[in-house]
Amino acid sequence: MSDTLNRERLLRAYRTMRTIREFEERVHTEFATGDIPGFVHLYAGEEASATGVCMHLRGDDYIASTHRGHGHCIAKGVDPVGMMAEIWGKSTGSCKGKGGSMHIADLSKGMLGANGIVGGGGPLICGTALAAKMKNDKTVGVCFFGDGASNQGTILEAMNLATVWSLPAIFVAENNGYAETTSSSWSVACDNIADRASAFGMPGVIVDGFDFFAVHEAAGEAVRRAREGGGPTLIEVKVSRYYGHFEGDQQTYRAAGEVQKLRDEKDCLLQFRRRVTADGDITDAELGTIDAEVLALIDDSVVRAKADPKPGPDDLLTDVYVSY
Amino acid sequence: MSDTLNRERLLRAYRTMRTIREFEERVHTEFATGDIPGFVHLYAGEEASATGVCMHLRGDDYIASTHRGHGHCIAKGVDPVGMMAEIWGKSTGSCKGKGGSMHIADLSKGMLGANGIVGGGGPLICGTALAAKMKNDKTVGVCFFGDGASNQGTILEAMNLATVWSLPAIFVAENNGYAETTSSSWSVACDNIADRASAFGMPGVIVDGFDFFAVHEAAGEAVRRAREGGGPTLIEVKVSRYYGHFEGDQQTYRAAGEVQKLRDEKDCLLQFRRRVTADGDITDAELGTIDAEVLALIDDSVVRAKADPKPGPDDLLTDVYVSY
Amino acid sequence: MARKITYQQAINEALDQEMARDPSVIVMGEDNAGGEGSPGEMDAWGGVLGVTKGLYHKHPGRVLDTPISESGFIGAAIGAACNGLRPVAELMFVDFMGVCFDQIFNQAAKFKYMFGGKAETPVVIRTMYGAGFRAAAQHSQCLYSLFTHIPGLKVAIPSNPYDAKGLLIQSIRDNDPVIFMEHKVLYTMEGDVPEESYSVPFGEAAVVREGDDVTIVALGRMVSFAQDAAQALQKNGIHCEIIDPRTTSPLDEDTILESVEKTGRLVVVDESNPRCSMASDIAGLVAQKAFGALKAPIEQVTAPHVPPPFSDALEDLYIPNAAKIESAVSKIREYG
Amino acid sequence: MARKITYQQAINEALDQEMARDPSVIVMGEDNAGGEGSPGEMDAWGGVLGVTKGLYHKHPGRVLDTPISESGFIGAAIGAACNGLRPVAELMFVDFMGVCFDQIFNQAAKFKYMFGGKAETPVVIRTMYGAGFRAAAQHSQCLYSLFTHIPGLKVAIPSNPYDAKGLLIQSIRDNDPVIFMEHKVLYTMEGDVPEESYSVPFGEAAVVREGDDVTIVALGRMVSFAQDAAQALQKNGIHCEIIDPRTTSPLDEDTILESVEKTGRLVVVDESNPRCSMASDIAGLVAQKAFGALKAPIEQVTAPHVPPPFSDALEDLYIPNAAKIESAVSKIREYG
Ligand SMILES: Cc1ncc(C[n+]2csc(CCOP(=O)(O)OP(=O)(O)O)c2C)c(N)n1
Ligand SMILES: Cc1ncc(C[n+]2csc(CCOP(=O)(O)OP(=O)(O)O)c2C)c(N)n1
Ligand SMILES: [Mg+2]
Ligand SMILES: [Mg+2]
Repeated sequence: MSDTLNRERLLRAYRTMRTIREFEERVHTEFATGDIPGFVHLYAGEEASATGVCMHLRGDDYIASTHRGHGHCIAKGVDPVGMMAEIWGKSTGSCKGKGGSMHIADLSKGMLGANGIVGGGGPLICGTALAAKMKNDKTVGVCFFGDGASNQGTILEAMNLATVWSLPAIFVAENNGYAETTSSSWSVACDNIADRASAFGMPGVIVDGFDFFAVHEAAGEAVRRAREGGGPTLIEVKVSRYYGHFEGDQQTYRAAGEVQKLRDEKDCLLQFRRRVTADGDITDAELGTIDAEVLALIDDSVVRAKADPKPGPDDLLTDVYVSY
Repeated sequence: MSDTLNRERLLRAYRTMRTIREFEERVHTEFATGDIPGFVHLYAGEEASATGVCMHLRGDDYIASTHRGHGHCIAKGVDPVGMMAEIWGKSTGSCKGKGGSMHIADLSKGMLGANGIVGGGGPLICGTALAAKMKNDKTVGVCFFGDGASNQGTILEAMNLATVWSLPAIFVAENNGYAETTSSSWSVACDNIADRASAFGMPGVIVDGFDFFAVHEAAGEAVRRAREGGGPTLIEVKVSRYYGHFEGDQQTYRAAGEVQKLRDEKDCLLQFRRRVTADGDITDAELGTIDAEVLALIDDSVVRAKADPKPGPDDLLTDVYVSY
Repeated sequence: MARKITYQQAINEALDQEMARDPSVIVMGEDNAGGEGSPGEMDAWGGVLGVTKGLYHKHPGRVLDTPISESGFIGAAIGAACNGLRPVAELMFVDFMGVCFDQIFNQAAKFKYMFGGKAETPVVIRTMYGAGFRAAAQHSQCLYSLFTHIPGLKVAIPSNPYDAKGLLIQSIRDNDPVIFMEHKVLYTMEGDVPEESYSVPFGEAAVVREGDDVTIVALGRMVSFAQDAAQALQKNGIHCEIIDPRTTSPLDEDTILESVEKTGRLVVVDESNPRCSMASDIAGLVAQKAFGALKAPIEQVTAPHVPPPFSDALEDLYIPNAAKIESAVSKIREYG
Repeated sequence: MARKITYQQAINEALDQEMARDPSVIVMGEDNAGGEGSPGEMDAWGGVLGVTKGLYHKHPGRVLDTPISESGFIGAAIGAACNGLRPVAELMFVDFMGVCFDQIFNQAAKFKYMFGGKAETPVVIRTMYGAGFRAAAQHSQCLYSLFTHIPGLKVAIPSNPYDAKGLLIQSIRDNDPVIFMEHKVLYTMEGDVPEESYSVPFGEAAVVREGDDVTIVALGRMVSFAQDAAQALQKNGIHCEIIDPRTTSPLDEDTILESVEKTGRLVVVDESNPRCSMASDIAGLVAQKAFGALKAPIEQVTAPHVPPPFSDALEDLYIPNAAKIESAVSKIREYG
């Protein structure tokens, strides 16, 4: 698990971020056609966060995610084809169509689920980390949560517990400025979410969430410390979402041009491309190839998702219990 | 509401602390006879905290208390005679015998209840403080809670909310070193509970809870700020309890001689007496008179509590709803 | 004067009128105005589905956004109710009750009793429930049986715009804590609603349809399904009486029992999961208190004992519907 | 070999034996050892009433104290169950479920379904319930109906030491999340308990007493009250059959229904508050599925719809007792 960013790893990072972006942009378009049911929260804009963190993770490390979970899933290795089918409610979906966008999970990939409950993942990741510690398997747990969730008791309790039990856990606060319509500058009573780290006896770091390299570096240190038994870290990723809270949101609470400015000036994919091609190690053409491959993958996932069968009546009553 | 400690106020402070002490020592003795039902948590040792804080409060200021609530009740002006009857489960009790030790309340005195749920009072006091703010009546709300409760999500959420809404609320963390058997040095992931204040955007203060004057001063400043619209404060009171977690606790988790040493060297009543008599303003005899009066009051409360009638069958079904 | 407005508009109007009438009424919840601290518009949402939209500007300072900390702000609403306000707090989806239930069931519900009668807690907790939005297991539950189980709480479940307005006004004026359940699928339902203020009393069921053959007790969204079923059954000469309890706590036992005394047959329709549900509660009531009149087994039409599924294909099977009600009625109609 | 030990000892022994058998079993809760970080003895308490006492030293590193943050550590137990452990987490009193219910009912209970079957969450949540300790409204509730309502949870309610051990062992070996309800008054109850390990299967009721006249279904502590009542009624020539469901989810419907088919009469005894309770659940079941056999109304003997009172004078009236069961039985015995 070297975290040196060699060519291969840089290309992988780009592919992951591009896959998330393409996935989300495509869900956005498809949602507008009325074809996708339920509540859908898009991660576009925040790709560097999930990617920069999950690049450090092994398959058997766990992450707990949020209602805005597509990016975390993809970064942790969940199959986008199954995800797309899940979002369409098809039996071929990651969860056989029973979970939907807010509950995509794949425990075989260490992905403990998107979560419809804000803050729900904090305690859970303490649990996977506790198990890791007791099994001494050197795995870690990462809890992604939002600025809104940072005010939820479950997250705060989990941070205390992680330190008290000295768990290999990393808390990644994705501060995208809003919880639904509410500004984090209003709802979070201190200046930075990272300032809460000291209240729970752990290091706190702030990183620019548009900068993959910054996230990657901070996460690398936190993951290393956790693996070595050094306990938890809180990382605040300052970032933004490009779409509404959920699809359908008119976003009148945002400033005019806010998102466009970020897209133009800070976008994580643009920044990444500029930097790696400037370094000369990677060419625009290579990235273009990845773009095309990703596009094909997502196209395919949508075609399949549309064509795949829905679950049948028998599926309604199964999967509640192992035995009953 | 001057908070200058003139003679009259000093005598009042002493009477309050002495009343709490006498009340608790007496409950301890009576419990041992097997006469008192249920779970009883004594406040002896911590008198300076409730007293030092509540001296600043008006009748219409609210406090929210804990399972260890007798001291807060007495300091806020609840009648010890009704309290004793309540602890005995009598119909003359503060709550007609329906609540017991863990639920003594008197809203007419601004006492919103002892609470059987650790951390339960945090949100509630945000509420009374919100009402105060909306009515602009210049009252404040004080939430007493323990070191154990300082790890409970409800308390942490309440502190954030109090700052976000800029409420006239004071959070008094009574750190008596233990939550049941568990050391606060273990369960609280940072050095001092007061260190959590900055995580929730409020000032944090640490005071010696055996020193009435220290508590009084810190609380005075916090209450003044809250009344003036300056928002919440977190005060950590470092203190100890003289008895077990509840009556019956063998306390093998404590160090040998731990309590005796505190009683001998730090006791709030002894310190107070030494200081005010040394200043020459108040005589030992005056304090002795108060001691005797308090003793008589508590004696009387026990005699009455024993003699008073229990609630009758008709009382079982009343007081659930205002109307149903 | 009655006009047709939606269930959602009826709720907004009830809040608006009560806020105008009584300055102690305040509204709070996540994004209940929306936009707090943000650079754009205030009142940006008026709640996640716009139910409280407009109140922020009409009642300055009395619609509060909150951080995401349900224990914190629901508890604050309860504390404020103890100190002279009449807060209406929104728990966005009832599915979130698990992060704040203590404040509701151990604090608000029990104050009066634990304190020997010397407390009043006039708080209203508005919350959205129910399936049909493809919102999956954590955003589609009913859960009113959990609140109904708790002494000290009242629970209102309006099935139409008229009741939504009247029950909410009653909830706000009521001096006990009330859980006010809003079915998200009903928000767009239209119905006659008087403009003037009125209240629907608690513990008085509505007899939605009269009939002699079978009693159907249905809750919330299930009432309209029961009506569809009754309509269809009418064609087969089966006359259903439909009772909408409107509040489950208090429950109007008399109206239910009288109806069963007449029909001798009962179907209870409850969108909840079946175990320890309102369906079983009402079945148990009737099996105890109207047994002598019963001519057939009491049928319960509920969701199955599974979490709400996401896929529309499954969710449509999960939710009770008119066809299932019809077949339950037919079954006991033919019994014995 | 059976010896007499207490319900409390039986629970301790079940934990001990399962920890010895399976290294993935861990125990956690507030003061479950006791003394963490404190200057005195470790294992100072073994839980608030000493139920887990001794396990700390027998199973080093596998009995964890926790901060007071039930969402945090109950959720952690659930997360750990997803990552290969079999945690037994203690929620000290079930009354505290309101600060951590979300982790139980929206997370543990729903993972398997929401994730399309691809998750297992073998967690046990042990918790104390019930009145009788003069512990008042926030420390005396039953609340198992709330868990029974939730699909995805299993709920075990042992009424005696034998079942306490066997059901707890089954709970730990079970691959679904289990709520294990321990009645605090029963801790001192003695009974025959084999030393060797055994499990009591879920969903199999015990027929505690056979009789032809009236079926009594009783839960937890109520089973022994039912036995007292049956004893007394026997003298009047009334022969009661007593059924102890042992688990409410899954519920052994067949044993209950078969008994009622035989007796035609049912009393359900449940210490809970009455609304949407197990009493109503079982009454509703029988009114639907054994209606044809019923000769009399189904009586429910429960606590009243009020919070548990503190004073012994009131609490003794609050709790169902043998006399109330007797009179319910007599009433329906004489019916019709
Ligand atoms: C316990 C709970 N409360 C409220 C909600 C409704 N809700 C869903 S997402 C959301 C905002 C979350 O904000 P944040 O944590 O900043 O994450 P973001 O949406 O910005 O990614 C809210 C209030 C919920 N799902 N769960
Ligand atoms: C939510 C909840 N969890 C656990 C308990 C059990 N309990 C009662 S008091 C207590 C310890 C509280 O410790 P602390 O907050 O330090 O207060 P202290 O007893 O020291 O005054 C515990 C764990 C409870 N009553 N409520
Ligand atoms: Mg956010
Ligand atoms: Mg303490």
